[in-house]
Amino acid sequence: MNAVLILIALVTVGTAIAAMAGRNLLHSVLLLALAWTGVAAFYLWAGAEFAAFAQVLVYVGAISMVVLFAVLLTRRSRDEAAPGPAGQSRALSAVMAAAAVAGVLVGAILRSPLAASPGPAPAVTVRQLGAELMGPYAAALLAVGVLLTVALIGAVVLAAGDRTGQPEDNP
Amino acid sequence: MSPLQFCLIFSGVLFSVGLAGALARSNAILVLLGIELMLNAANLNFIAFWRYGPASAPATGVIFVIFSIAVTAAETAVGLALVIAIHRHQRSIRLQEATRLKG
Amino acid sequence: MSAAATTSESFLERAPLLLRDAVTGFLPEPARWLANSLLSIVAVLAVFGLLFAFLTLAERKILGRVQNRPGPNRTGWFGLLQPFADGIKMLTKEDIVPRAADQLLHFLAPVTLLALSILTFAVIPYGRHLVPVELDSAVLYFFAAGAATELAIFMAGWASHNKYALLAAMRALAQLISYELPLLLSFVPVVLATGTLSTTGIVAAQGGWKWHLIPHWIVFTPWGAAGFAIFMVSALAESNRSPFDLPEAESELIAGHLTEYSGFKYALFFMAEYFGMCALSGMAVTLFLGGWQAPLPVLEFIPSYVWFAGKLLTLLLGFIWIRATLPRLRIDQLTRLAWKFLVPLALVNLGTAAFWSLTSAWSGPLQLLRWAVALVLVAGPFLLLGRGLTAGLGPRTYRYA
Amino acid sequence: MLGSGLLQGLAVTAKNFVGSFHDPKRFVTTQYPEEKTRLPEAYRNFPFLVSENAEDPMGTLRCVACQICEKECPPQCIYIEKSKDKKPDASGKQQIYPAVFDIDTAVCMSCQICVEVCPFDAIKMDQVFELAATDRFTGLMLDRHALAKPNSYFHQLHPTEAAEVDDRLATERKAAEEKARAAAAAKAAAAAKPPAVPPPPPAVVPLPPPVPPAA
Amino acid sequence: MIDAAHLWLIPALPLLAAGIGALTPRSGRRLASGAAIAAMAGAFLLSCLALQRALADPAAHLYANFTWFELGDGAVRLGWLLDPLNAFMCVMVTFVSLLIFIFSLGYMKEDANFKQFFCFLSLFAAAMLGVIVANSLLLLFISWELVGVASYLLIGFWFHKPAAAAAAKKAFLTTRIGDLGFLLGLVWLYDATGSLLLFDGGHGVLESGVLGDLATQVLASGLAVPTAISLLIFCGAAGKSGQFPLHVWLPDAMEGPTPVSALIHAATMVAAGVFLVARVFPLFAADQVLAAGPLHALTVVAAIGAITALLGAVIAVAQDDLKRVLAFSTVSQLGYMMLALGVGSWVGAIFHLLTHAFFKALLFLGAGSVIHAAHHEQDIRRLGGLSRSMRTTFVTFAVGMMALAGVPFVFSGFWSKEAILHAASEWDVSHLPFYATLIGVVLTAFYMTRLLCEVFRGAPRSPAAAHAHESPRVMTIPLAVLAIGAVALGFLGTPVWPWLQSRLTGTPIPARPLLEGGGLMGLSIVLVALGLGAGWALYGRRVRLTATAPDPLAAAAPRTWAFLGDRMKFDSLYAATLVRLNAFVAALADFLDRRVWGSAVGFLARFAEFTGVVNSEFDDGALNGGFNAASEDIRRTGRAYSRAQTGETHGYLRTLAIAFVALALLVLLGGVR
Repeated sequence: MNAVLILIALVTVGTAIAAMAGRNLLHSVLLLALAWTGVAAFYLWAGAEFAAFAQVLVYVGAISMVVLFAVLLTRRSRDEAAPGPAGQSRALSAVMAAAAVAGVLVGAILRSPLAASPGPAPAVTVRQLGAELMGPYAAALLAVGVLLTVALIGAVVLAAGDRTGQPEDNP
Repeated sequence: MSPLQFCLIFSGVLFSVGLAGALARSNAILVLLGIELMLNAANLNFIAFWRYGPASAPATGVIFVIFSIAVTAAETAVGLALVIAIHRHQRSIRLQEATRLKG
Repeated sequence: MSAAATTSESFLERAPLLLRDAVTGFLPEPARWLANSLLSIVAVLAVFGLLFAFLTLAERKILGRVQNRPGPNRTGWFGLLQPFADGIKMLTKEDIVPRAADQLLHFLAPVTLLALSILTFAVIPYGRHLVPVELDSAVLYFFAAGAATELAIFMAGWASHNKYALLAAMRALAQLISYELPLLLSFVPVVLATGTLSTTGIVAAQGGWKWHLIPHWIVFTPWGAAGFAIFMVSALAESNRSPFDLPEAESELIAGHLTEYSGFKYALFFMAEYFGMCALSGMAVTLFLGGWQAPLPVLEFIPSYVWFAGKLLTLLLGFIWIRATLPRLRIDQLTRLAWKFLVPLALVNLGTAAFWSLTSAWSGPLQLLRWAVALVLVAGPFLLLGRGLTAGLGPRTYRYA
Repeated sequence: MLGSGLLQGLAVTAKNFVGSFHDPKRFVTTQYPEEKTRLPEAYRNFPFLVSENAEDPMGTLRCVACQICEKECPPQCIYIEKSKDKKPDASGKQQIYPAVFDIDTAVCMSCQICVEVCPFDAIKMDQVFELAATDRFTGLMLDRHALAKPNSYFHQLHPTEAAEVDDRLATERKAAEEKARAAAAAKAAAAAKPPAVPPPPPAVVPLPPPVPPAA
Repeated sequence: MIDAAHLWLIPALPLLAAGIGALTPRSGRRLASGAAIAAMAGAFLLSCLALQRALADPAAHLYANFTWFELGDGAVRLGWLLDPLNAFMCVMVTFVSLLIFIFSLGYMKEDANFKQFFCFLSLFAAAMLGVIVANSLLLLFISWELVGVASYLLIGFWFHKPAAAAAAKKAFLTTRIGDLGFLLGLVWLYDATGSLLLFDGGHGVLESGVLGDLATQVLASGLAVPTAISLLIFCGAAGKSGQFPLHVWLPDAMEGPTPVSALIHAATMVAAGVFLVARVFPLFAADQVLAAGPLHALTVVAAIGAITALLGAVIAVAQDDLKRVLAFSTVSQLGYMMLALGVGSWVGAIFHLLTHAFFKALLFLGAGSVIHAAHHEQDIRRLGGLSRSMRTTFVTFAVGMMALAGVPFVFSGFWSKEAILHAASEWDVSHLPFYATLIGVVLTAFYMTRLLCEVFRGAPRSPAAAHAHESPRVMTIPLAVLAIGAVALGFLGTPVWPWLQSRLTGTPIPARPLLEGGGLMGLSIVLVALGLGAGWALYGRRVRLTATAPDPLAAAAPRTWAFLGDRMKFDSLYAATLVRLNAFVAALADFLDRRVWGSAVGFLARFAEFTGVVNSEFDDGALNGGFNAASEDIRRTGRAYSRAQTGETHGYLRTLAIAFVALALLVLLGGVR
């Protein structure tokens, strides 16, 4: 066991809890970006360099941006006042459900004979990854590409809504 | 406790935190973020097993994580677009109020 | 700064390593690694700190000359001490935090921004033996760190609790997300051609000369030139430089996300912007201009880091030159340029690069054909897309004037 | 073609950059504290008092302390105390003179009304702008010693206007002399007295040829 | 010589043309139409070569399979199949399509979206040919869905007309219901056999080994697995072929341009269902070995076919729209084919399919010619007298009509229908379908006579009809060619010389003397004559009178007709005849009439018109009413379920979490593995 790993885990879980419990939506998003970075740090620690950078690039660079954008666009919501009793009871039940899930998971993990295989992390170069992606996983890669395209178009259509405003001002 | 178990517990706790967030918060964006957190926890498992698990193809875990990240990106994009659409229709993104498919 | 220098190289080439060893050589092995790393950090910060200082001066001088005035010339000889005077001024100014601001984020924003932009310096190979950190996926690291800077700008805009700042933050987000895409797409062909994501590997792949005359730099291929152009345009936008400096469009948004910043925090923003510019230019040099490689074999006696510095400075001067020339774009023109022009162009360029690498075995007259096809593939989409971009744009006619 | 405009623009700026080094005509800046550009003739900011003679400014002020300007001044930045005695003016005539003539430039709004109402051409607009002072109460309050500037200085600032003024004054003076001479002649003829002493020569340099007054 | 491995060229050519059509600008009319016609001609030639190859060895199934992609350990394989059935279908589809394409040159000349039309037509033809040449049910299904898409585009081609857009939607959705069954059937079939290839060297689903295994599997309910799969697949076929109760989309689909109606709703697409059942006929017949089974798939097919045949014919009697009459007649004829399949004579079904394709395409194109000439006037009451102004159209239309009616000996329809009657009469399960076909024969002859008389005889009854003139050569030549086909095709499969039958089955079929089944054939001839005579008697004379009748009749609903007392006497005359003719249907209609309209309409004397009208009301009211009742039940059930469905995401998520915990605890503590 590694002090670094424990530190990463603590920071990640801590920021995640703070993000989920925070009152300020924007702080939550930023804290969550930090949690995502923590996950990336874990990847880095485990030796999955490429995955770590991809995680930062996608989550911190793109997803948090989009989320922030959504936060700004929906800023003028008439809500998020003080949580009423319904909200509190829901929060309580949520925490209980999550605790139950956590308990089950931890129990299952601790009961399972999971001996870590000793030895160093499997070394994987970017070149290897590329070969794998273009070889055995080519179909999946294509599918993901199609999925992303479709999602992009769908998101644009959804977010654009029915545009009845004035036509775009041409330069 | 072996390192693998520690990693898995880490991931399990992270998952539960995400779940708690998704269940407790009423803001649709935060619910979405909770779900993101849960997905991240799942990705963590991929890497943990890749690192410590029985030896398999050398790059499998990483590749799964990459695919998972890509799919998550798509999911977030669509999810947030939905949130914006709901906001446009209802002037609110409280999830309790979005109980109808029609806007 | 890891690779051991062979003694066959010139003294100047080895000078940084010798210097390092002179400083840290007496330490035991583990501590030495740490000391070496710290030394790299110190060196990078010192060099780029000074570069930043004199770059601001150079920018002001050049802008002045372009506008037929001398620029700062009072402080020190030719105004050389001006940056330090500015620094002292910034440090001594009052640090104002608006009462309604998000205090924590207001403080964190410039710090984060600067930290992230400094992070990007870690993987650029400044010379033959001068790479602070060698990573297998260094290019990815670079852009991951660069992508996070957007977050800091947003933090600044939000934390200020000022409508101009917030508008600027949203603009910045839209702009940075838009230009992230062509930026990433434009270097993918390079990765395709060199087969590596490591910066040292990319530079090494560009070594050598054809006929002892033309270097194997990527910019000297049709797709490389196009990719370089796309990269530079996107880099301008990513570093919020004119003509893409909408987030701080002073004519509309006062100073954008910097409106509520003063004193030292403002200086940090300023510094981060220049650091970002330097880092992106350094990456452009690495990816397209052959890194620290000398342009001609006979010029190899000049040490590699000098070449790198020369190329870097050239690009930076180009940045300044462009700032002196072009007016600011409007936000819709900005996004249109990204999505309707640069992104498709970058995608087509990827195809061109694929064609190029598939036909690398062609020789003789086929070589001519290869060039012709590649040039058409580069120029054709450029002209076609450009026509779409400029459609309906002409000299404005006034009806009532 | 797309981009040709950008290249043209870059060429223009490059030309300017290079040109600013070797073509002094392009280079429009003056190094201010050392060099000063000549201000345009029409420029004016604060009033000053015209004296005929640079050697004895207090003795040759045109101002006769009539206090019209003080009364007309909209922000009331002029303060005048009439002298109790009379002193000969530039033409030797006995006149009342301003014992105190203060203008508070912190208050003055540069409206030039004082100049327009002055029947004696005694107050004119100055071009000084380096008025920075460390004390705003005394530093910006100009007394008559600070305000008095010789007519030659006025000529430097506004040559056209100064020439007109001198012309006019000379004509008036000549008319007055002739009138005086005629009166003297009449008196002489009547009283057969010796004629009066001739008037002293004007203190100013010979006048430039009269310029037709601007419409 | 063309082989199975080259068969992909046949659908590829029209697909290429569609691609060219899609990429040409709107002004590229010549390019798009030229490419489409050239591609179709090429496909036709290839089909002829394929037919030649197939006939060289009629009993063989030539196929070429290939791997599409690998998924884990398994691979998804597709393939092409060449046998006489495919080859005949290919030739028919390409030939009819070619003629329809040429006809469209004239018909769609003035349309702004001319090139799109040809693009869609080519796409449709490509998909249809894909259905035919596929050796994999998966590939067949893909093409099948493409056919659906193309037909959606074509029916809704004049999408600016709300009716057309609605019809396209209706067609798409209705067939989709059937396709769902089809898909389920495929999934089940794949689960049961591990393959979707039709022929695969002993592993294909149509080969005896696999079918034998399949037939031994019986569900708990006593239903055999092949029966269930077949019925699910039949859902798809019924949807595409407009079988009861999914026939509702077909008449509405007439909102599309007439060449589309001819191509899709007469010759090809609706035949796809029949083709599908014929293609997988061994699968449908697999449960026949299980004598004890509660239900045989083919019995259902026969029953549905019989109902459809009768229903279509009855409704067609009362229609006033030129194309709608033909549409219901198509429904009826498809019912015949299904019936033939159900009674085991898939050869007869295919024979009728081929002849029907020719004469129904002929009829539709003839109708198109009329409509084109009469400025898009489709109401037969407002037409009339066109036999003089449109000579060629009249003659060819008459040929088609007689072929459809089954006029003996000369026309193809007679021979193919006779084959079906023969098969139905010999079916040992029940004789009801046979009777249904007999009634259908009379009705078919009757309404076709009515149609012909109304449209072509007498004097023009509207300015549009009066100014009609013969269509251009580009439209009449396809008519003539099809007319020749409508006559000649019948002789390929007469009982005396059953060439087609023996080629299709691959085994020589002994010729029967013409008079062997003399009784049946005589009955058929008598019935046709009866129908023709009745039609002539009613409409041959009506012509003159309707010429003087005021045209508002056309727009009037049946209820208003009741108040037109001056026409009572004439109408009651033929109404009485018609009632006697359709005694059974009339009784049913009378009952429905009382229920629906009440006594005010009950005293109407014009029962014949009325019968037809109520029949169509029956279609709308009774059937749809039944559906409504069923859907009300479903809705009630759904409402009960929907109590749990609050729409609150949190609730769902929480339930999910709790369920997960419960399941995990079950696994952990209970030791369930």
